[in-house]
Amino acid sequence: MAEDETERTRPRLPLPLPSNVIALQSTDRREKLRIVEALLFAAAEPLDETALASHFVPGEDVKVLLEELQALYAGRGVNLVRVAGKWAFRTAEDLSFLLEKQAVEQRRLSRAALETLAIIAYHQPVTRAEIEEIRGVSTSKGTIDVLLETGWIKMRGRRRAPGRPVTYGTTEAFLTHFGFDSIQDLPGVNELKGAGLLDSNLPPGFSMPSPDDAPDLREDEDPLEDNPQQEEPLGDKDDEAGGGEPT
Amino acid sequence: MAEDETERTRPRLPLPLPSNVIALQSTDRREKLRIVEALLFAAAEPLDETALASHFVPGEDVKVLLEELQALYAGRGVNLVRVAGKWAFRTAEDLSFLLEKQAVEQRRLSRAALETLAIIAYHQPVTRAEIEEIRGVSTSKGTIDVLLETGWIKMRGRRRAPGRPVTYGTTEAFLTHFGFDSIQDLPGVNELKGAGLLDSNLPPGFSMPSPDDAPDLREDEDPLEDNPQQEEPLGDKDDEAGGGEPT
Amino acid sequence: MSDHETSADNDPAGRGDASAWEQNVRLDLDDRERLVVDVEGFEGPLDLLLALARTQKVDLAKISVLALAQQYLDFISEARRLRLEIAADYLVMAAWLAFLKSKLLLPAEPSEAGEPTGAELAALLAFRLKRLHAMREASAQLMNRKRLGRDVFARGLPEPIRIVRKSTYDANVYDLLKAYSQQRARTAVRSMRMRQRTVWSLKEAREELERLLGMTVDWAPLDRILAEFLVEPELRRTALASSFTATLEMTREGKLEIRQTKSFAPLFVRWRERAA
Repeated sequence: MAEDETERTRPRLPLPLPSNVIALQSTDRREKLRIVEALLFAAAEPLDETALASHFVPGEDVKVLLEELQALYAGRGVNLVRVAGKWAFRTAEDLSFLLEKQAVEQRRLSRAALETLAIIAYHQPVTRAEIEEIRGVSTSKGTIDVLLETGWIKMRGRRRAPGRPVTYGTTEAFLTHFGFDSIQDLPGVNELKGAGLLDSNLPPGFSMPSPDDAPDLREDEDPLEDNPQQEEPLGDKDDEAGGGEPT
Repeated sequence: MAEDETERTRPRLPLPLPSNVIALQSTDRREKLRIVEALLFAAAEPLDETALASHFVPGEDVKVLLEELQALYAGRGVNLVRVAGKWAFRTAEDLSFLLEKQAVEQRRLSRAALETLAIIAYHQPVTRAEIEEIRGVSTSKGTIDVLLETGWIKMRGRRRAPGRPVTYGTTEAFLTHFGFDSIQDLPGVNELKGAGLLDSNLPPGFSMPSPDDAPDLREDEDPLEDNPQQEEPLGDKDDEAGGGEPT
Repeated sequence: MSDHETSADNDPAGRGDASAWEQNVRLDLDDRERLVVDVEGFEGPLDLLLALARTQKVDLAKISVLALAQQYLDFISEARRLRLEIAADYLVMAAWLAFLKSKLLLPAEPSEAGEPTGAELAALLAFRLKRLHAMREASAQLMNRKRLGRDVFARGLPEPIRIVRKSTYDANVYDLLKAYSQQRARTAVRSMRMRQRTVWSLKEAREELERLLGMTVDWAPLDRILAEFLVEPELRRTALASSFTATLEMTREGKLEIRQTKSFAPLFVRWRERAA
């Protein structure tokens, strides 16, 4: 597995240089490489070839030196990379996790997010417009983003309807977090009344759906595109909100 | 000539490792070296072995990895060095001529300040009166302030003696700046000690103290007050200067 | 060696380089005027003594304290002759050296207990000079080190540790269900209001009565006529209330006749035009 990673992250060069290359270099060439190495290391910003060349006699092929140095550092913990036409040492991409420190913040879901989550749970698959219709207020993009971040909801597909809005549903993580064995364990009207959460004199005809999180797409759902990011539905709020207006 | 210099600056290891060592390493070992390399390269400050070890499973011999990496970089434009008991990459000493442009303008220290710095380094923990006794002249408050500003010295505590004078010592920044692994590496420290010249009091021939920058207070030191500013000892110059007069 | 020269430049006093420094002093001694002027440059009597000791051109370990004391005293008297101001501590040192000199020259008297002998005092002075000299050398060596940010360099572009903020969200079932219940109840109230449209308006009641009464010819109890609307309790009240009002209105218009045998007895209505 480690093998795979090293191979995968090895920079552009097709083949690693044989390890005895340095030994074969002339002392002079080695000195030049040392100089380029030290200059790039100490520089406070990426250096271009002109800046590096100023430390050598005119005509020195700095580019070749750079490429040799790059090859030397290929597959190492630090790589020599070109950024914006200049050269700099950078931590190897696959090791970037070393430079990250996780700061976990415990946050509470906003009221709007809780409501939206509950509606998605009971009414899934449900579009944003439908959520807004049920809630009676518009739902900000941020609210759904936060819910997606929790991992408790997911985009399921697209409703086969004008605008092809994304449908949302709950995930397995939702069940796990809230301790439900299945989505059918969400309490119904009578249980909510019994728990004192719903007023007992609700208007007649008040109904709650029986939730269903089966992953199969419904008849009126299409699959999400291969690349949902490109046609990110959350951005075009206006289009979707149109569908959610009271009719 | 360049060859000679490289040899001279090659770190402690008795023999350069054969150039095919990397090729023989297991992928696992190579990954470990990459990690140590990346961490040290990225760090703004020297890292100690504990900090590095925190990225490995317990029991990993980080010191061996460091020594291997040090050998790998010996003779290169960038070397792995030990400073202040920690590890850091530094440009090779012989390449300083290249990097003059990078050199940050450093405040010029007066002769009095330089002498005072040396006395603090070699005689620490040392009081201002003792510094004056060695120099045979009173030391202005400004001199010590300038040194405190460099970050190379600090107030350590108070001597358990009449007047409870502040004791001074060097900092980790001192070791880092002057490239010492520990305060015992001060040039000529053993000779000076042998000649009895590190004794701030007289006469020679008694047991000689060594410079000691260990933060733990000595037997004859008390901690500084919580707010040393309030009882700033540098103000009451007259009291202390008395100790510096020729006897 | 080149490093050495560089550092001498950096060291403003130039004391790091022993030979150059000595040269300076010798120059000073050759020209008394300049030496005296240069007294300003000395950092105290010990510094001056060390400078004078250098002129003996011997190892500090073998220095003649007696000769040094004499040199110092000569220097001070020369300065006085030139009416130069001399700081007090230089004079204190001169007095002490004069005392030392006499102690060294005179045969050792049986001294009081604990009082140091001339030789001991001389050794003390020699020690202090050596120690100061050693510290000067040390400071020069220190400044000649390969120093960070001057000779050797750390990574110019350190890569900082990124703090990856990861939020974990907390919500419990109770909060979730409460939020759902409350918002559903809230919107349910709204939809009940919409249902009020099915409440009979006066106009609707009239139309319904006209239709229903059209099918009867004789007196009929109002609640029987409306029977089909009175099953649903929700509708019963509004149907009765609106129909009653409509009945009164239509009676006033002369279209209907109403009859009631006693209070709270069933209300009978009939179509007036038919009766006529």
